[in-house]
Amino acid sequence: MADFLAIWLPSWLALTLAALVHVTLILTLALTAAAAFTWAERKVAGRIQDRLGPTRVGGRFGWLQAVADGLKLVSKEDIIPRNADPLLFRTAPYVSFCASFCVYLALPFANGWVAQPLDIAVFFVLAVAGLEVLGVILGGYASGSKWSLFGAMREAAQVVSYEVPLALCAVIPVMVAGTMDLVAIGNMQAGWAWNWLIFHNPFLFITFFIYFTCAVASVNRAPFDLPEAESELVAGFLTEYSGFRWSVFFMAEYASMFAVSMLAAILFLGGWNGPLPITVWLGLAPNPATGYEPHALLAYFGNFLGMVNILIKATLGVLLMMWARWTLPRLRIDQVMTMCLKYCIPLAAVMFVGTMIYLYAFPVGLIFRSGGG
Amino acid sequence: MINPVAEPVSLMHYLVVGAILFVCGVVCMTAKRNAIGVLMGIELVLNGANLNFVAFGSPYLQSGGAPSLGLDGHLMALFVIVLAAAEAAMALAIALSFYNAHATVDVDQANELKR
Amino acid sequence: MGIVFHTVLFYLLAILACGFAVAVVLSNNIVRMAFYLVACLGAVAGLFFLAGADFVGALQLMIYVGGTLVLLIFGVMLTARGPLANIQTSRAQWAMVGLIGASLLAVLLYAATTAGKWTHSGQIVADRSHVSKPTATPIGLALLGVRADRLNAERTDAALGKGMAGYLLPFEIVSVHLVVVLIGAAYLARARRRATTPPMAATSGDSNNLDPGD
Amino acid sequence: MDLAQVLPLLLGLAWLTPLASFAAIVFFGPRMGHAGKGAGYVAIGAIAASAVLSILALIAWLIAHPLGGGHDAAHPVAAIAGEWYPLAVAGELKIAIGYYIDGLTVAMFAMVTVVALCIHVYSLGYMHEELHEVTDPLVTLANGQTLKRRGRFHRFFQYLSLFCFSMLGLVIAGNVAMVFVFWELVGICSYLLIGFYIERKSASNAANKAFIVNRVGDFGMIVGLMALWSGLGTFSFDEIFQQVRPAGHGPAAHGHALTVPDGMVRFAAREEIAAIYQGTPDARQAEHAIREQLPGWRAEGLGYGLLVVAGLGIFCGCVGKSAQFPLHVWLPDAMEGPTPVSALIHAATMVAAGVYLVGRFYPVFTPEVLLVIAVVGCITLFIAATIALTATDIKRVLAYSTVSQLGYMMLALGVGGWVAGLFHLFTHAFFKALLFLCSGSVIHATGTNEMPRMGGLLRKMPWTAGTMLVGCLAIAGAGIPLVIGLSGYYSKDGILAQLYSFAGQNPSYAWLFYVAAGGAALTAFYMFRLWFMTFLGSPRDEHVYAHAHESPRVMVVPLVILAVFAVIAGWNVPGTELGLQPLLEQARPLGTAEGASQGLFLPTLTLPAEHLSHAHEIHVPVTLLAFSVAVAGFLLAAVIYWWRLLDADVISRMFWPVHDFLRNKWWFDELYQFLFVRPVLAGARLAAGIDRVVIDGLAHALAGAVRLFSRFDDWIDRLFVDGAVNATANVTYEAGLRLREIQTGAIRQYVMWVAAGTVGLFVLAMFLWSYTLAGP
Repeated sequence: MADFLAIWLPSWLALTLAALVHVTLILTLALTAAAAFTWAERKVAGRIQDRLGPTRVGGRFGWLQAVADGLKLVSKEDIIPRNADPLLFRTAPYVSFCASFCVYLALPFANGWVAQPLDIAVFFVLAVAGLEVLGVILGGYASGSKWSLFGAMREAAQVVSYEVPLALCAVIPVMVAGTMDLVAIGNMQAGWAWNWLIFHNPFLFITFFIYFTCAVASVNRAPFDLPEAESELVAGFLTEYSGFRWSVFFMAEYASMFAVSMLAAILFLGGWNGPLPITVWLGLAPNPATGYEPHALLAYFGNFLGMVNILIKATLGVLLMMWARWTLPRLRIDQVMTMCLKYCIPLAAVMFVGTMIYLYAFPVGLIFRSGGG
Repeated sequence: MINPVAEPVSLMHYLVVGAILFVCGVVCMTAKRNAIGVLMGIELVLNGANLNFVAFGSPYLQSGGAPSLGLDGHLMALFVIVLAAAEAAMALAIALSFYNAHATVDVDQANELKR
Repeated sequence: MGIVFHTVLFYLLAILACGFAVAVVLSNNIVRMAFYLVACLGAVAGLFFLAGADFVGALQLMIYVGGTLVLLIFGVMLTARGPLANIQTSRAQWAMVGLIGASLLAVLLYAATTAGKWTHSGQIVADRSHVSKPTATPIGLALLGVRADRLNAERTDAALGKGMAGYLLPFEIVSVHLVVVLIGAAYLARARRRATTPPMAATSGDSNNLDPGD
Repeated sequence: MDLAQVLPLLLGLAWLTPLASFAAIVFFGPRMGHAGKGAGYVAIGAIAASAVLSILALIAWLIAHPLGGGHDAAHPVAAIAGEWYPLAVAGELKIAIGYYIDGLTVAMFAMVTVVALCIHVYSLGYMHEELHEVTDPLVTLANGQTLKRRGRFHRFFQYLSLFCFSMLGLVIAGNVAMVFVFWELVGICSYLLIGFYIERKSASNAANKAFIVNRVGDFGMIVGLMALWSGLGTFSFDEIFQQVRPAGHGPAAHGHALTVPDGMVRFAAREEIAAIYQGTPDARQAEHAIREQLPGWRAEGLGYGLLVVAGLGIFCGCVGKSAQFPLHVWLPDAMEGPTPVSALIHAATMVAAGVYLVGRFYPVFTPEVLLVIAVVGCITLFIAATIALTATDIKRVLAYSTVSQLGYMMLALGVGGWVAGLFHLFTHAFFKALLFLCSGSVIHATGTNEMPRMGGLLRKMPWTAGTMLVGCLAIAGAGIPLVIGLSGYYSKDGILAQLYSFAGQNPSYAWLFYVAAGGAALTAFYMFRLWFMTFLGSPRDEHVYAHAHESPRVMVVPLVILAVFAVIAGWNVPGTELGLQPLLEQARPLGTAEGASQGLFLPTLTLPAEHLSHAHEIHVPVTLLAFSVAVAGFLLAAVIYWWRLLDADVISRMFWPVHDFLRNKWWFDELYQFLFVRPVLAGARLAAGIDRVVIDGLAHALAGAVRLFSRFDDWIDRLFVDGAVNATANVTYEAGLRLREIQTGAIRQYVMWVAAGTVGLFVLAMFLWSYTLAGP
């Protein structure tokens, strides 16, 4: 896009404009998603608890509930406790949000539709996603309340621990693909559903579930929401927050959920490729068998379909997390750590070795068409 | 008057930033009495050095014909980061241990062996 | 007249990095220091990206900012109680430190500004002709002992053995070192109570069993 | 099926199975069943498997080489020789685990394993008290109590297995080195088993005695081995026999006459050979000349002496192992071991190994050596038989009987009766094992070894008495003359016939025959004396009698089996020539069928061919004579001990010098004590005194001198060396104290100094650089 603009504009201006466009698009998406998920969460919770959930605001299904919530939060009084460290207390939510927002920089939405193509996209995503915890810790400390501090401590322990199995699980598809470039990984899974990496071998199939468990834990969702366990810590690190700052934390959480789900979709579930090669049939994607190259506009439309595809997959992931939240009871903190250290890490390591052996034994792959990059 | 933003950056720029970070780190190590503050100073020093490594290894800052460190710079920086992580874990453990024993983290109090 | 985007970004990040570094030095509150350090290191990671070292940059983010600093803050929060958070240094010491810091800075700046003289061409400037090359694969191969970046038409496999060895051994040493550190840190920072009382008593919460001398 | 492959396999397995059992019991013995009872079953299983394999091997051998064609000397049955595993090759010397299998080997395997199996089963009952804690009444501890110890059931069977392995290895060995190894191994087993009740002083003494006396014999054996090795350059039986009995050599019709090997001739003629080498420039020509000279030298008798030495040396070892005349003293004492051990090792197998080895080495022995063997055997048989007359310990009677019978075998071999000697070995193995086991049964029942305390046990122990009677009849050579008899009848007749034949050829050595015939009478006398004293008459000790009982079935069944063998071992299968004697005839070594030529040193000596003794005019009178002397001995025993027409005590008082002489075993022990033990002990004391006075004195004087010097040295050390060191240390310490002030322990200061130092260094470097290197 920057190159396209550079035809008319000086390069620095073109770059700046392109960056602004990307940022706007991503921000819009993230905020929209957060809003939509707040509503969805309420509806899902209601349905699971045999209630209706929001029904009034904005029609039959309470469509506008999220907007109403937002208005309420923005209009609330901004409170900073006396014991708080004002600077850190103010900064913390933005640190969190920044981190979870930056993840989208490297996440592709379709073939080539990515804000910043990175050779090490997987690595970058994992690194940046891990920064979200910093805001939580700072916020918890700066609140000057022991509930908050406890929450922050738990958050630190939990996230630092769960980053290990999460990264291990993410490395396994990377090993199969032979690249950390998410676009390349996504394109590799084009075609039928059995080209998806989750079906590449039995170890990867198990890995997906470990990944999802660890992802849930690393974004502090129930049943791993120890940092904000209301039955023990009032609201954990969020205790002293209210109004807009609280909503920023909230948006960061939803954005993170969506991001890890999207990463799961790309790494395991075929990314923007549907279960059937429909885009190839419709002539919207290049066909390697016939050497067909679609027109730019057709390819654009194909990419759009792909984006819809990946958003559906990511949304399904988030809904799954909601389902888990309203179904499973919360674990104790020692159970959480046991889960990580005694089950997830060894299992992930076994899957890693298993996949390695599998790749060594079947270099071409049994089901997967082209094993490795 | 040269417009600074119109010129491409050179190696010197990176080295200057590295130098500032390094000196900040040294000052931090020297001035802070808090053990963890000293630790942060060490991190700053390491980062200043790392910046130099990366700058020397950067393909963008290479002049015609001048050999750059290339990948070696990256790898050195990588090892520095990894070892810094190890060092931080160790130093923190020591600090915690010290805190448990003396109820303070003031490094000036850590002079028992002198007596 | 034009603006080099690269340069603009560089200045932005450089000012951030230096500013936060100075803030670390000047701040007295240990937690704020940690926060400034995070920002500073993040900016340095940005500088790494800018210099084409994206893998190192990501590593910086992941390990330094994500790991080490969380650890650091952990330590801060475990030890920061009341007066400990602000331990003051005397003015005389500050003066001494400032003097030495200034002279060191002068020396280093002198070295940095004369960096161009170190080479025969006399000038080291940015060369925009280079295209961004992926670095993750060469780094991985180098850690396994193969210097892919030095393989070219003239120096083929035969040269692999001499003079262009990779970093396999340092890599292994570092990994073993990490394990040792992990165990050592866990041992050093373990709870003291366990050393003198059986684990059951320590976790049962029955304080009568605990040795008051602990 | 190729016999040359099947037999090594079968016999090798039979040989190694007991080793496996031994290893298993060593490691798991105490945990096998209750108190190690399972160890017995393991050992029995192993030896039973061995027996089955050995009998299979015997059958295979008989199928391949049927008996009955008469002895065909023109087409002798070749032995199967080979190697399983070469252990080491050093130059010419090759040491290997090899085998040498002929009819004798196969028969020995079958005999040893069958007898051993019977004795194993018997031991299961005999040793049962070792299953629990044992109180040994014969051992008194320092605190006056009797010894209590844990049972050693498994250990007993472990040793038995090791012994079976060693004995079978000795039999199957393919070379002399291997024979020697297993020779020592059976010695070790014997030592271990004699000393089984190690806490008893007598048992440990007996074990030591057996071991040391055997060493004397083994010394001679090593001399013989060295002579053989230096002369022949090989240890393998096969190669030795080929060199000593080359085909087509000698005046005899079938060739294979005894020949002094080239190596021995060369050794004796080394001066002549050196002269030839000096006189002839070309080595090949010299060698050729030597080759031409060899027959001449041989005819001169060069090297014959070495052959005699070799033969005597080997026989020396056999004297020790088979308890022959000068070295016979250990065997009676060896009765300290458990009775099954006496039966297996000290009657049936190990002591017979000496005879076996003489038989195996028969082709190597010159007539002179054979005469020595005969004389030694004769002396032994007479001495032992006389001592047995007065012994009252039931086992000692049997032990002297064993020595005496071994003397018979040696005597037979010495006068050319190869088949007769070895035949007696086999029959003796069966009936002597039987006799020992019966005596064990009696001891088991009465708890005493002393015959004067027994008597009248026939009613209490009918099976034991019956089987023992069979054994006595067999050893006495009972039978219907010229018609049929027990096994001993055949073997002893063979020996006496050969002796008669020999005496006819060499009148000056006729006394050998008379002594042997007299020995037959003595044998009958002391055996029936034993039987009558034990089983007939009235009980002499009511207490013992009251407690006596028949042994359990597990002990009686082996007795019956062995009794059957004692009866039939001498018979051929009716209507055929399938029997032990034809088998041995077939196994006869090459070149020994024709009798021996005149020896070099004893030119008048003639060893008649053995088949001559089968002639009617020799056979019939000898048989009748043997029978009559045996009956005479029996009658005398019956008169004294059964019908009690004469009082034994009166007789012994009447001939008290003789009685005392025999009672004290010809004073042999005292003689050896005086001749060897005392001087050795005195020498040892003398050496100890010299050690104490002279050497220790020297050492003490030296030590004193060193101490003086070191005191001086110490003074120097203190004054100068320590002074210097202390001064250095003080200076260092002072310097350290000063320098310590710099080490404030404040890390921030250190950092500051490092930074300042860096700046200083940089400035210095810039200064130097700009004014020296980069200067104009």
